[in-house]
Amino acid sequence: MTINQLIDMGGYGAYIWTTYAITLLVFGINLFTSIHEKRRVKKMIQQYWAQPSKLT
Amino acid sequence: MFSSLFTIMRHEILMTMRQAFSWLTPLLFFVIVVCLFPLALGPDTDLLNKVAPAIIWVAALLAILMSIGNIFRSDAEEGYLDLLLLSPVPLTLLVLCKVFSHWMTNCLPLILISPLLGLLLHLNAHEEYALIITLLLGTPVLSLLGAIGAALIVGIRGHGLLLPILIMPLYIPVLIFGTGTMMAANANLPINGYFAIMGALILLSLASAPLLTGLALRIGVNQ
Amino acid sequence: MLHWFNQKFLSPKTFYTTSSSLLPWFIAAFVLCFGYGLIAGLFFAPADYQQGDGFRIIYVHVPSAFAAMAIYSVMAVSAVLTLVFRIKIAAICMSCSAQIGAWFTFLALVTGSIWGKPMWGTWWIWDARLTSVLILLFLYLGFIALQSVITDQQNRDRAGAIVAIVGVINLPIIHYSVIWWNTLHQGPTISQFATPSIAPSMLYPLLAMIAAFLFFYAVILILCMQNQILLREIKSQWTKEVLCYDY
Amino acid sequence: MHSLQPNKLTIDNLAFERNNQFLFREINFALQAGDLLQVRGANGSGKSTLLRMLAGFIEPQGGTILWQDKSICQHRDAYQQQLHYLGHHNGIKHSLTVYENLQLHAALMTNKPEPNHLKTAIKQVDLTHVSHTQAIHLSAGQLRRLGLARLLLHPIPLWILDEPTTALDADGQALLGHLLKQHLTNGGMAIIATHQTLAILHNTKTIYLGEQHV
Repeated sequence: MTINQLIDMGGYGAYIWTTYAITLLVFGINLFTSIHEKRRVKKMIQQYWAQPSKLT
Repeated sequence: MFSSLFTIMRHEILMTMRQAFSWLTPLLFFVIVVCLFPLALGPDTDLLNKVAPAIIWVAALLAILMSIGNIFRSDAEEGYLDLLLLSPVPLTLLVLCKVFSHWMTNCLPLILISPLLGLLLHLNAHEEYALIITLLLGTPVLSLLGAIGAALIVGIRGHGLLLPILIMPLYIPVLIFGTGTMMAANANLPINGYFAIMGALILLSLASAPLLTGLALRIGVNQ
Repeated sequence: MLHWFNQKFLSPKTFYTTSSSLLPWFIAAFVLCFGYGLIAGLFFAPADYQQGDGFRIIYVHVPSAFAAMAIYSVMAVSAVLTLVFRIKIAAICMSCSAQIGAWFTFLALVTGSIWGKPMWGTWWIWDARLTSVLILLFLYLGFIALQSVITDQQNRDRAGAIVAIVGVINLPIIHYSVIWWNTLHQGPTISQFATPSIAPSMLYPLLAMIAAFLFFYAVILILCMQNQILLREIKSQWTKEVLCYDY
Repeated sequence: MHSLQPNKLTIDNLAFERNNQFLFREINFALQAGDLLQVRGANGSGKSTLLRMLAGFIEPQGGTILWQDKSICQHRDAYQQQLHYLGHHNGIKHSLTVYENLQLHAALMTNKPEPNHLKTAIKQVDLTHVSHTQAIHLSAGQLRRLGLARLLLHPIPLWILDEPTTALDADGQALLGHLLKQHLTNGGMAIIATHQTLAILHNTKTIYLGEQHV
């Protein structure tokens, strides 16, 4: 079994690899946005507590 | 209680009748959309007869969607919604009242004119019968479901196209059974079973929609 | 009693700390399941006797469609908890789930469509399953659209809850009417999953992938909910303390 | 108008926040039969929000509203039947006539609308000459009077009026004062958001919203 056969997947290679690539892309987008969002929120909270007068 | 419900309903219908545009616009919209299709598809009798159910149903759906979005709008703007919420009459019943008067003034005209449009699209007598019955059974469901969406967006400014996005997916069963019945009529198959299914849809939406609409209205006035 | 339970276990702070400690486990479970499913599905599962290697798309299509449906039911349950018991984190869970659910639904549609090309020779076919998934996407998008235009937090939660409940009541009706519509119109009768008994070597990777998708959902859900909780509780002292220990 | 039952409204530590900022907080007062509460404050200080909260439309984020010593969260429907709310908009349908509007309002209160009763209410607010005119042709002041007429249809203990004096002329304001006095002496209570000081009535309490008056 060669690498080429693996990539070709019996003629369906293009479809299969696109599908898996899109899946990974969607997973990546989800992960990236939530981690990015976390950083943003963290910064916001730091700024909030850095304000001089916080009574509450 | 029932006398006050009756009074409220009478006044609702009175209000709509006084503003002719509010019930004429959906009707005209319906007629014009249906008339656009022969112009787009060509005057082929067989083709028109085949797609007639789809045309009429989609047009009716859009017309109702257009009018139902405003069912609580003026109430909210005039502060009348607050009075509905404060009333000792259960909100569910008041909503039902409003939806019923909306149906009387906005859907019934569509149903009454639909046989005429059916003629334009070469429907035979049996299909016309199926058309009227399915519209009679289907439009209340559309009104009831639409009211939920209208209540949800009542306090939101510039909602424009939000209502169709919210409500259209819920209209799909009615659309499927409405057109399905007419296709069965077209093929001379028995259609009473379909009527029963659409009747079931009415009962289900009657049981759930007014309650949820009331809930949504209580949220809506907060905004 | 319920109130006490709510305070004790479902308070945003407790949820935040508990979920933080659970997060690594979910990530590990996801990596394990996903790794096994991916390798076994792509390379070790035997080719289907009808569809050849093309069937390997099943390992992302089915799990994403399944997860999308499951997430909608999670949303519906959270909606009830939001509306009836006013549990804060249920509302947060609902709006976070909607985003992930919409992504999974989108994924199911795209993979289904790509699968359709070699199998049916066309990118899209109005078969019952794909159509249902498409409508599910509309339901998700409607929910997200509504929530995005409401500014007040509490109203956003409750309005979203109502939409989710209406959606879940209608979903079975929509689903069966679509199936009925499909048979009525005598469309293509090729069912994607008609194989009555699936070989274990094909099935295990599928189950692993389904588990992987659900674990991924859990991971993203926790991350998203933590963000939302921090934003909502920005004024509480604990948000400041919690962030000191965080990564 | 017959006398009303003795009633009691207690507000304890009421707070409202939006987007993590308090619009108001620590609002405390108690009202008994015959009491009038004036809510004063600058634009945007949360007067309308407070009134809508007191009418049960908005849930408080902190504190409690007690009617007859029962929290209105649990007994909202019963409580809301005990109050008249007159907001910025008067709740008047523009395509109905003055008379029809009152008919509708009476129906909403499950009152049997007796023609004479409605006519008396219209006369009291001095709208008899326009009683069969559609509300869309009325002036803002006349609409407000029509809104006031609604309060007279049915004796209800608590009136919540949001800036009732806007758009009213001198006569109208006098009328409002008169109606309020009548309501209070009958054992009613009223909460009013206002910019102006009304003709001083006995048992008037005032709370100020916003920072500048504290």
